[in-house]
Amino acid sequence: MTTAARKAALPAGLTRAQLLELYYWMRLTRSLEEKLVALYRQTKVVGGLFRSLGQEADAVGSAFALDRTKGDILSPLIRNLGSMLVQGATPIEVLRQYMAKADSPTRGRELNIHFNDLARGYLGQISHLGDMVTVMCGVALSFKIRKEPRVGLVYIGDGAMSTGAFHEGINFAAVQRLPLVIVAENNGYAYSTPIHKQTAVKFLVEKAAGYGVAGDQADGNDVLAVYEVTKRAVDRARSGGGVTLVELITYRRKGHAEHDNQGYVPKEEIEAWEARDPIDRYLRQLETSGWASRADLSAIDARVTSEIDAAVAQCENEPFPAPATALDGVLASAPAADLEWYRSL
Amino acid sequence: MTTAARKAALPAGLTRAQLLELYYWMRLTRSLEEKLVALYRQTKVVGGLFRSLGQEADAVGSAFALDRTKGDILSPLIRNLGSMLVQGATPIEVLRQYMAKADSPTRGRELNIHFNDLARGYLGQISHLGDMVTVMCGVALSFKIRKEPRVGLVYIGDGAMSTGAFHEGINFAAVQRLPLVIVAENNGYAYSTPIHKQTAVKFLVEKAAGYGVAGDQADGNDVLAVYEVTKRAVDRARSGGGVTLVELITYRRKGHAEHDNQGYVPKEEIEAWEARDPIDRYLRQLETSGWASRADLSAIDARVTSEIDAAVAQCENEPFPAPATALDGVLASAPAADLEWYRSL
Amino acid sequence: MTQVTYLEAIRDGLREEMERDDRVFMMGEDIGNYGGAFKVTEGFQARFGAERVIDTPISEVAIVGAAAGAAHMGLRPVCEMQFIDFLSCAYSILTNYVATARYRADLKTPMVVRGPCGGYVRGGPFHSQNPEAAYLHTPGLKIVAPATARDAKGLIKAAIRDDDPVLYFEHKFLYRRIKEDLPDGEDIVTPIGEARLAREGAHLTVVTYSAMVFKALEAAEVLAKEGISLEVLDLRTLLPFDEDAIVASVKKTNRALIVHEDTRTGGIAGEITARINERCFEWLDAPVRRVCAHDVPLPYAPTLEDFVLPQTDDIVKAARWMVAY
Amino acid sequence: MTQVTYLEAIRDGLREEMERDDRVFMMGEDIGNYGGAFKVTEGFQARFGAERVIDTPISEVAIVGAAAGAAHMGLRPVCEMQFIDFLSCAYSILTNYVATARYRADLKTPMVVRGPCGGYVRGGPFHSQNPEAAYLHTPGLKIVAPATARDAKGLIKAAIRDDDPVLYFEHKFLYRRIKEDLPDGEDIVTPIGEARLAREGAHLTVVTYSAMVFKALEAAEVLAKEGISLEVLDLRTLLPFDEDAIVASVKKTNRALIVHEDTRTGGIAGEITARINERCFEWLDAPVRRVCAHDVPLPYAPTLEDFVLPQTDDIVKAARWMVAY
Ligand SMILES: Cc1ncc(C[n+]2csc(CCOP(=O)(O)OP(=O)(O)O)c2C)c(N)n1
Ligand SMILES: Cc1ncc(C[n+]2csc(CCOP(=O)(O)OP(=O)(O)O)c2C)c(N)n1
Ligand SMILES: [Mg+2]
Ligand SMILES: [Mg+2]
Repeated sequence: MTTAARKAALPAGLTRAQLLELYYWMRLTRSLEEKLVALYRQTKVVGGLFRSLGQEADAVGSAFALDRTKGDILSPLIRNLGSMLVQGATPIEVLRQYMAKADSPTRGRELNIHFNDLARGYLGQISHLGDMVTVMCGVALSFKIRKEPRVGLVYIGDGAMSTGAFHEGINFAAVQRLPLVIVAENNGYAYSTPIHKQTAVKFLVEKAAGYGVAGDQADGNDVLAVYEVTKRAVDRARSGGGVTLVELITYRRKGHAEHDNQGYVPKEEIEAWEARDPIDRYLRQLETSGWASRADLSAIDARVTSEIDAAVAQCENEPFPAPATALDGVLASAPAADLEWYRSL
Repeated sequence: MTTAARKAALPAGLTRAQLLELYYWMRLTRSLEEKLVALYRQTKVVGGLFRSLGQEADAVGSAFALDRTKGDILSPLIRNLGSMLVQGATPIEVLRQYMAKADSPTRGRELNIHFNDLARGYLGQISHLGDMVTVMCGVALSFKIRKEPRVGLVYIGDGAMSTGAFHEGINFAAVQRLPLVIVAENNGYAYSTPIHKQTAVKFLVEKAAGYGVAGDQADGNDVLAVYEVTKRAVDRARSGGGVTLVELITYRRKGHAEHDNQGYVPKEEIEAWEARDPIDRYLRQLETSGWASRADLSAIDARVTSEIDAAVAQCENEPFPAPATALDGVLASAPAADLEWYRSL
Repeated sequence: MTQVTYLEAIRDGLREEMERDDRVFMMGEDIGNYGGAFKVTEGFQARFGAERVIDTPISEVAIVGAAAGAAHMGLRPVCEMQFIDFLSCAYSILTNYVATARYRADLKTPMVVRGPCGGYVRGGPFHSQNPEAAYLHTPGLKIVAPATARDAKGLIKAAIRDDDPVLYFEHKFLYRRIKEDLPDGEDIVTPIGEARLAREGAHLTVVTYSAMVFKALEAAEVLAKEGISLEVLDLRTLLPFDEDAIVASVKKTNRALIVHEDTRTGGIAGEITARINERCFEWLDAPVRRVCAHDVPLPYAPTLEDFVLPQTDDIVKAARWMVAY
Repeated sequence: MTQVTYLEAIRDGLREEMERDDRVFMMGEDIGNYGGAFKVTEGFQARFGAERVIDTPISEVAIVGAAAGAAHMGLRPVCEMQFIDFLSCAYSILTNYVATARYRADLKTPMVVRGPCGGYVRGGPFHSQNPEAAYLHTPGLKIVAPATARDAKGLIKAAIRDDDPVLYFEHKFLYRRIKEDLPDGEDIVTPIGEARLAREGAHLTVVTYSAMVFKALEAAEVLAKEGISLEVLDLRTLLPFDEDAIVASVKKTNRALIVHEDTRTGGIAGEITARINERCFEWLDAPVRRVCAHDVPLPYAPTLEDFVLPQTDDIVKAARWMVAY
């Protein structure tokens, strides 16, 4: 035990192991993305690369509020890698996806974290923003119809809230009183567009009332606050209280994707948010509250590094998918599409 | 002057002539629709027939708040016949539309009140609900870009507010601070669907805050209240104050269309609203306040009847459009589409 | 045997599947208490409860999206579009999310989207559409369009049992005009992907579907008196359509006329022509031709609508020309 | 003469029209300060102001709808879709409202919707689409798809000046890969509706457009060495396409191969085949054939994408087969 002479009481109803787990998931998220940056620079990532730097608490803390033993399901966005890891996606799966490997969860068909495992509890997004809110309505509707005590959670960005699909989805969920939590990530930007060009309200949570759903808000860079606010919403959903729109205030510290140099953002703004880095902050909190020792945390860091290194080593030289596998599985019932006539010439 | 010994002060900044005009438009709306019902029963109306019975104050009072000398433009819905009449659409145009006459404003191409005259100030709807909110954003945007002191007004039903298009439109208008008034008509139903199956809020005006726009509400069966609430919104828009969502509480006393027998509505509900009939009520108000005499009103009734009768007489036996006119004007630049090859055989 | 209309056949098919499989449920605007704009689901909410017959807000994207999510979880949703013209509102989620779900992510998405299509009822440009061409182009979807009461029933049942997303286009002109005797108690299931030979003939193959089947049969009657024998193929499934049946027929008659109610340019007839041309080139004694709607939005006035849409006489004329070629 | 890329040509065309006509303005996501995801409108907001270069919320329906409304009022909006794949979100308002506005209501709706289409860039299923087939079917729209820098400029200028709504599909693979010398100061306007003879030849007509033009030209080079002479027709406009140019070429070469990057079933090749068959039946010495993408959503992995999309070698093989037929 380090400097903190006395341990503060454990927060948010979490055990010490869970507190360390939160740290682990955030660290894993960040380190995995950093590794992906390195691979991207080596042109080993096939497409674009998207970062959640500074938003790890938001993704991890909210996902952690779900109950994996009950079969809760979430639908992540591009900056919610952390939430998928919490639900059981593994680093090697993510690496394989980005590198378009034959053995990636989508067999090289879809990119980055667009992949699913309903058994583990995540339903990957498609690019078209907003749609997943409606799809998660259906997932939550199945819980309601079958009277299962399960909860759905879907993320939505400040930008994506401008889509018609978001509106139709949240309204549908509200009317049906579905067990759904909608996590609105206010990270200041949608690509280059600042939030005031996206909506005329200051806070996204102001939209809750117009749908007749509960609204709540938290500091998205405080993983325990994120956990608590989401947990309240999850509990409400599970107990039949319907939808909650949870706003998490955070900040996108990198560009929209790696290619975006963020020229449209004042340097000081980024620096100010760097000072509020969710991992640094949680690390200090753990130490000063006496919930974890430096050694505990270093052990986690080491574990993360070795897990990622092992995953990279394992998959780096794996092959791309065999070309003709591209034809399988468009329909359940039909055989694979025929080769075009000229291919056989 | 009848029983009202003393005249009440004229309301809402309106002149006596304007008060009578409001009565005229409401009466014209109702009588024209009643005539259409008769024609419908004689199978002279080609397609369906939609009534605004009980909602005449809503359509007329709101449209009357626009300034026709300034070039304000509104976009009506199916129950806003009154608003189009106020803007200058004529009974014969409406009759021709319903009867699909060659000389109808759309030359028999579109039905009922789906027609336009931007010069007079109305842009007809298409069937797809919600879309007109976005189109009216563009109209209002043109006012803003050209710095014209003009205002746009668009109607939206309690049902249509569930569409993605509504959301994208109102949000776009809010962010751009467009000179746009959005009139939400809460008439209790969307086809057979009661409002509580459409939204989890009690009042539509509750949605304003979530878009960061002004919200206001009035009794939609009180034409003066409708006028005043809309006028405030129009003035706000014209003076650069941006969007207002105005909710008018009213009631659809007929089925969705003539074929709908309203089996899903308790009789007492309809009766209760019958007692609040906007025309009867306004008529009483005019008389008891001494703003109009029974004779004034009877004269208006007579004028309405004769105008409608004349219009019917004039257009009833007009021809349908000539078949081959169906080919003109799909594109501006292209000639009329060719006849199909087999037609010339 | 019971005489049923096309509409009743759809209703019976839906009801039987709801009874057979409790994973089947419905969503749509006004489908509950009201029974739908055309009363297809009349009585369903009373019979199956409000959780299996769900009245939705006016939100086509949410209806389709929620159906997909529920389908992933093992349910079998059937969505009603009040008019198929409003399916366009869900175009993006249908083509991007639903159609690709299996391919990109191994997600099971058994769901049906059905609704009234078609003209000849003075519905104007937004209550008369035939949207098949917009979806024909989407790998991962199936499309069916029944013409007969038997197939209306058989295809809705097949669509619900199918493991892929199926668009089911029911023609509103046929709803109450087509009546057929159907055997009681038979589990009528029309295989998706198989055309039906609606009339055997020798001189010309007419490839068609939905309401146009009856116009083609009328034309065949007229032409029979002139000694011209039409073979009428009712596709029933538009995606994937029964190429083999078309090819077999065209190789027999050596002539093909494609008839659809949809507009010409970009309609499904183009694709069918291409397939015939690819596989029957040596057999063709005349160019493949089309009878379709003119390339305009469908106008409202009877004179205009009748002019724009294909009529029996158009088929007769076209067929005479082709046989004389 | 200045050497410009395809992307710069678009930018120059846009800029020139903005300068020429103050009714022209732009809306789109991130097109202002950022200059658009591909930087097509870089510098425009600084040059023309935030009222003529409007950053919008992520609302494709609102963008298209607002453009229509502004166009009715006499402005000339140009909308950018960040990727053309998101045009699908506006499918309903485009096909139902915009395309029909003139026909049903005499409304002038001069507007352009442009955005990056196409694959070969490892963009996966939602950043690589070729959506032309979905709109080909819509009377009232025009569609253009330039292949060269000259036409990229000439068609954006023509599209902006056109009195009808025009969809302008720019191929992202070509953005920085195609460079051309364009004369300074010339007002380059490519007429909408006219194809371009990209290469004259005798044995086979290849009808194509956009990025596939270059693959066809590569194939023509390969085949020239074998004594096979391809005529390559670059459609440039897809709706209404230049049927006369196709017919003239096919009547000369007696063979037609249609090449497009879009998937096969329901693609524009079907329509072109039908037109050729209708007008050149007697001239054809071989069936019209197609080289297109396989009927699957476009996958991400290089091996898969390369397999699914048409390659030069596919055209070479197909052409050999056709000429030998
Ligand atoms: C319907 C749609 N339009 C446009 C895009 C292109 N696009 C991808 S991400 C993005 C910005 C998203 O911003 P936000 O929702 O705030 O999420 P963040 O990136 O900040 O996490 C845009 C415009 C899209 N994916 N979908
Ligand atoms: C996008 C869309 N979906 C469905 C319909 C079919 N429809 C026409 S009117 C209507 C009900 C509209 O209700 P509301 O908006 O409350 O207007 P009201 O009829 O009460 O005036 C429906 C569902 C439509 N026109 N557009
Ligand atoms: Mg954001
Ligand atoms: Mg209503």
